[in-house]
Amino acid sequence: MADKLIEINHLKTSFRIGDDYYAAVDDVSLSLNKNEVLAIVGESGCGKSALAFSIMGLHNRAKIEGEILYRNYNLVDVDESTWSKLRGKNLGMIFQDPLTALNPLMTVGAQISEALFLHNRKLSNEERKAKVIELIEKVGIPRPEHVYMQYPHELSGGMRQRVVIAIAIANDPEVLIADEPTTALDATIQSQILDLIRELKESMNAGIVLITHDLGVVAEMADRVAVMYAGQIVEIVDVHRLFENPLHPYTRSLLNSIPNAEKGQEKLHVIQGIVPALQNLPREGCRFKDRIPWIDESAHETTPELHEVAPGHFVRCTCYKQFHFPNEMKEGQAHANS
Amino acid sequence: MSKDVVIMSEQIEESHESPSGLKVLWREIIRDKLALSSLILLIVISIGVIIGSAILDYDEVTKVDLFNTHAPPSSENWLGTDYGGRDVFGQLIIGTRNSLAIGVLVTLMSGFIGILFGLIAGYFGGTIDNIFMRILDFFLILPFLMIVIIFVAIVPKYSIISFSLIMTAFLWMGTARLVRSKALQERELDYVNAAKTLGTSNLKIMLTHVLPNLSSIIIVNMTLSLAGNIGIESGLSFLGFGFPESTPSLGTLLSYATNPQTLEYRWWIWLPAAILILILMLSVRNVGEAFKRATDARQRRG
Amino acid sequence: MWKFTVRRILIMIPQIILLSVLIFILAKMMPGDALSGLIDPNIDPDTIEEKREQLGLNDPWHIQYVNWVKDLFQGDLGMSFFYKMPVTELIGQRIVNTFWLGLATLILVYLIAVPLGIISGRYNNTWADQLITGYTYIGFATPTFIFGLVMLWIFGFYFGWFPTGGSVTPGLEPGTMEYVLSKINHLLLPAISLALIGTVSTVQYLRNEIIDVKQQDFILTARAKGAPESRVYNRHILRNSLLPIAAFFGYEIVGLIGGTIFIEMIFSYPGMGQLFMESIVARDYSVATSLVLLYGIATIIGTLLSDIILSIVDPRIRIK
Amino acid sequence: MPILKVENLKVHFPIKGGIFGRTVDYVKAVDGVSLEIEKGTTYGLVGESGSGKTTTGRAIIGLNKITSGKVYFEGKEVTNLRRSRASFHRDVQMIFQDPYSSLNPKKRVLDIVAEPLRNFEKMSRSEEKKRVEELLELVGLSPESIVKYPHQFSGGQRQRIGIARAIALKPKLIIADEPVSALDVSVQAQVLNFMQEIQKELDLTFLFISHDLGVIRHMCNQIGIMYRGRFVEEGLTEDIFNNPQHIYTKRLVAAIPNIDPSKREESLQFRKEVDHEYKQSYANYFDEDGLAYNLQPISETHFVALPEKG
Repeated sequence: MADKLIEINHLKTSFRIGDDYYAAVDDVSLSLNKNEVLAIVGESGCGKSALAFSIMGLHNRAKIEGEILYRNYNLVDVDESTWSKLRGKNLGMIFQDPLTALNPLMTVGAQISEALFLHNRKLSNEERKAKVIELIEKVGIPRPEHVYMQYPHELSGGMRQRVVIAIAIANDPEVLIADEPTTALDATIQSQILDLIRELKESMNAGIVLITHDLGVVAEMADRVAVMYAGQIVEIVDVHRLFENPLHPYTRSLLNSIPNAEKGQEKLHVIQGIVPALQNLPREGCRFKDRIPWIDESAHETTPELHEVAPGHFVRCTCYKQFHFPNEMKEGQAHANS
Repeated sequence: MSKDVVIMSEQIEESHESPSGLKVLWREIIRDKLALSSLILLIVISIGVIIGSAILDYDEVTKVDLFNTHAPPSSENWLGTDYGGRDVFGQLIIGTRNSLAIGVLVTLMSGFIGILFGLIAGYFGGTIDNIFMRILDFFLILPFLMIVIIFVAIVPKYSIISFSLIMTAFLWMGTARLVRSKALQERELDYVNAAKTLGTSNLKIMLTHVLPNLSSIIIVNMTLSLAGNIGIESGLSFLGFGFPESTPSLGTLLSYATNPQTLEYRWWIWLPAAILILILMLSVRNVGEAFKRATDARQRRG
Repeated sequence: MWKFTVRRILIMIPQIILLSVLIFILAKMMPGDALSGLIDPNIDPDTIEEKREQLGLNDPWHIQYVNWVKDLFQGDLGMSFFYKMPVTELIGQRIVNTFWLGLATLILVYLIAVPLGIISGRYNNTWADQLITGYTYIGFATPTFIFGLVMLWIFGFYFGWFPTGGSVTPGLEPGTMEYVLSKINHLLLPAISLALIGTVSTVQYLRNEIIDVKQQDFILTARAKGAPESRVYNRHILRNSLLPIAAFFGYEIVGLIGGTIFIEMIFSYPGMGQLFMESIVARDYSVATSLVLLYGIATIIGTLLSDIILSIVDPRIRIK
Repeated sequence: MPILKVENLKVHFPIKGGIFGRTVDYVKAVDGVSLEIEKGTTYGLVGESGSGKTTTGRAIIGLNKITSGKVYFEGKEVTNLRRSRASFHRDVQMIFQDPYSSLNPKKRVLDIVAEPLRNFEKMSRSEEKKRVEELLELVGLSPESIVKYPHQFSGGQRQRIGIARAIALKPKLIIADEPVSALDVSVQAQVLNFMQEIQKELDLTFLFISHDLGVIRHMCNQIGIMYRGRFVEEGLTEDIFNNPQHIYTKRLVAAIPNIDPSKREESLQFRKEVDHEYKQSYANYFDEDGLAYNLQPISETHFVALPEKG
């Protein structure tokens, strides 16, 4: 398809722990379209950041299998020199923590300027500086000429994140990967940064992969959502349907866990337990099975797959059909020790 | 930290191992062949010199025999004799014991002062810390070697005790600085705050909460200082300002090498002592470095 | 930045005062005083007492201290009874030698540390790194004086490649080429011995610093910009890890101070360290205490230098 | 009588500076905060980083020195207590934000939970062990946990251990400082549920400190909103959410992401309006130093920081 920017097939990213490799991303297939915000949502340990880093080729000690198709490249095995042409030019990335993502010993201007310099040697120094100042202005930083000369530690967290964004969009990338871009920020700053990303998206014509744990951010930003659990995608669906008609038990539990106005101070209906650690991930059968033991064994598939239950709506494993929250489970006791 | 490392370290935390510092240290030693053999070597040498010096007749070894000076190695004197006709091998055994003993003694004493000083400064912070740090800074600018030498020179009734006290007085700063900076970090952690809100006294928090969490870095620091202190003692004895003349140490044997004749032609007097110091310091450091790796999860092997 | 510097210098002042007080007390505690050296058994004790009075040796200690400090400011460090000459002059003869030794060592330290540290940090866990780490391991465990002795034994006596004592071949005319070459020749072995051991902490520091910077998040940002590996290294990792090394300069001087005493003793190199040992042995305390004061001040200035350089290279300190 | 009453609390930290390192200024972390909490209710303290909400909580329990102002617990003054701190600490406890650093990694769960018991109750070892096991059961952990170390538990479980420690002495008031913000969303929900349960069971009063308005709305009866060390608005939960008056409160409320994707445009519009209003009428809400004015009542339960009229 023409408007598919990136197509990922059976991606498996494994890390070495002790003598064995453990897959943090396990058999993930998805695609990113032009002009779309694809949110990848899940809790810590689900593999969402490992997925983002695999797309950008930023893992240095991981074993990556499968395909990540972009234009006529398979990003899983392009060489370093091709990478340095693609990264920053075609693929941009926004990182989670603006306090550590910038070089403390370089001025803001020099750091943005470097991104331009690396992909366009034709610009003269003056032209490049003008462009940097334009970028600083574009990401909503006041007094760009002044900020150009400043060092990161002189800026607030929100401003630093804008600088990180300016670096990411410096060369108008086609694909922008935002790894928890607002997690480290205060609420009012978070909404400003999200609005900025949204604005930039309109003007840039890029596809955005938004990695987040926050369903509020998903609701505000995403077009399509992939929910990840234990290294796998358990549900992919467009954002409206996700909030209206979530199917996978994990998605449903996740949605229930956000306190909101309608629920008032009612008890939150969630499934107990956590995403298991990498070494302890169940590798066979439905990975969510252990957390919903009141659902009959036969409801699960032996090798769960993503089923297209409606156009564009995929759910892993058949257990969603029989799933219900336990009626009288005493919260806090049943599985706290699992 | 790169993402890979973050993911790895999370996994380490999930593993079911006791966080007891000593056990982790011990496991690292077992795993590290170099450190393990160093440790075994150290134990063998220590036991050897203790037994050896118990068997040797101290007076016999230090007895001046002017008819048998600078003798080359023979079956009688395995490593020959020095300028006073004293048996070098015997001096080597007793000297090693003395050097080791004073190294341990000075390390323990300066470690104790350093821990106390650092813990108080770091835990209370603020004005106390400020005053303590100024004192520490002052000690740090003193030219250590010269000051010690002057003290050794002017102390009346100079003895092993006064020697170790003088060394201790100018060697506690490293430990103090380390403990202080770690204690400053620890006291910001919420478990210390929690203990305070639970009504635990400051003294108890310092000793039962903060100190145990510093134990492994203290052990690392003290092991490495032990190696350093053995070197410092032998250096001072080499210059003639360490052990009193009558008490042989490894440095005393080395000091014979300041005589060019001895250095050039009678290697058996000084070279064994030099090698022994190297072996001792290397072994202690090997053990210390292995401890260090164990406390620094990033460097931990496997 | 200037504020930081001024503050740092102000902190120095009480340190120097305290140091001088300590040294004054030490000097007073030492057996004998300025007159001991001049004592002539024929002089009548009353005359000596008179002389003491005249020299202010019977004044209360604080007045003596103030006088001593006054003399210090006028460059008067007292008399050496052993050499029978002013201490200032005596030290003046030796300080040049120690200065050249220190400078040569410092240059060697950096010449060794920078490439080794970079190789070890950049290619860590390769055989080259293991070799270098092995060297630092041994270097840390080797006392300078033992290494110096062995170097002298092997290269001075056994091979005879280097002179085994002194700072210049006697009889050469100062200012001639031969004189300079002889000076360098005498300097080389002591400086190499001191540098090979002294450099290991810098090697290790640089290695750890590079490994540390390699794992920082902003390195990922640089890679994500599309910077090729070589640029990531040169522009980001190396720059960020070499700057603190530059600042180490002052501490490096401090670290060398102890080492020069041993090295000068072993190589019979006529510098201040050797002078110190000679004066202690000869109980010539006015020389010894003056040297301690000098070395103490050198230490203070060394750390000051480092702190200031650090504040210049690191914008986080520079811009407050 | 309110269980906790805070009057004009100020916590100032000195800033050292200048050439001599003297105190040149103060960070006014908390600058005139007053609040009252009724028994059995939950009072929410909200603000962004640097607002002084955490310092307020820490000052009340005695972890930060109070510069001026008074704190009353059950009518008795407890400001900067030193000698009689013991009895106060029996009744007031704290839950910390970071489940990792708030438990001493070198101690077993038994020693962690028993620490307050050892400080205040003379119990035999077996009584103590029994009590700890009961407490663990109460927070939903198995009694076998007592021999384990903190790192053997997940974040949510650790937070439960922290709660078990806090309720060991059956306190009356618990200061919860961002108790769920370090946790994943679903674990967060698990802990929130559990806190509501023990509140009912033990008739606890909470001072709940958080930056997350969603969580605050879910948990609290009454809310105080802080900005740069001062209250900008205080009221019942309904007052704050249905009728926010101060521009800063409005900004905070507008910043909560709307979880209905179809209302995206509306909420963006709302944010823009609020932002516009913020820029327009900034001077009506903040004084020359950018600080909030004193609180003025606009109803019996609802107070807003506005310039005094007249």
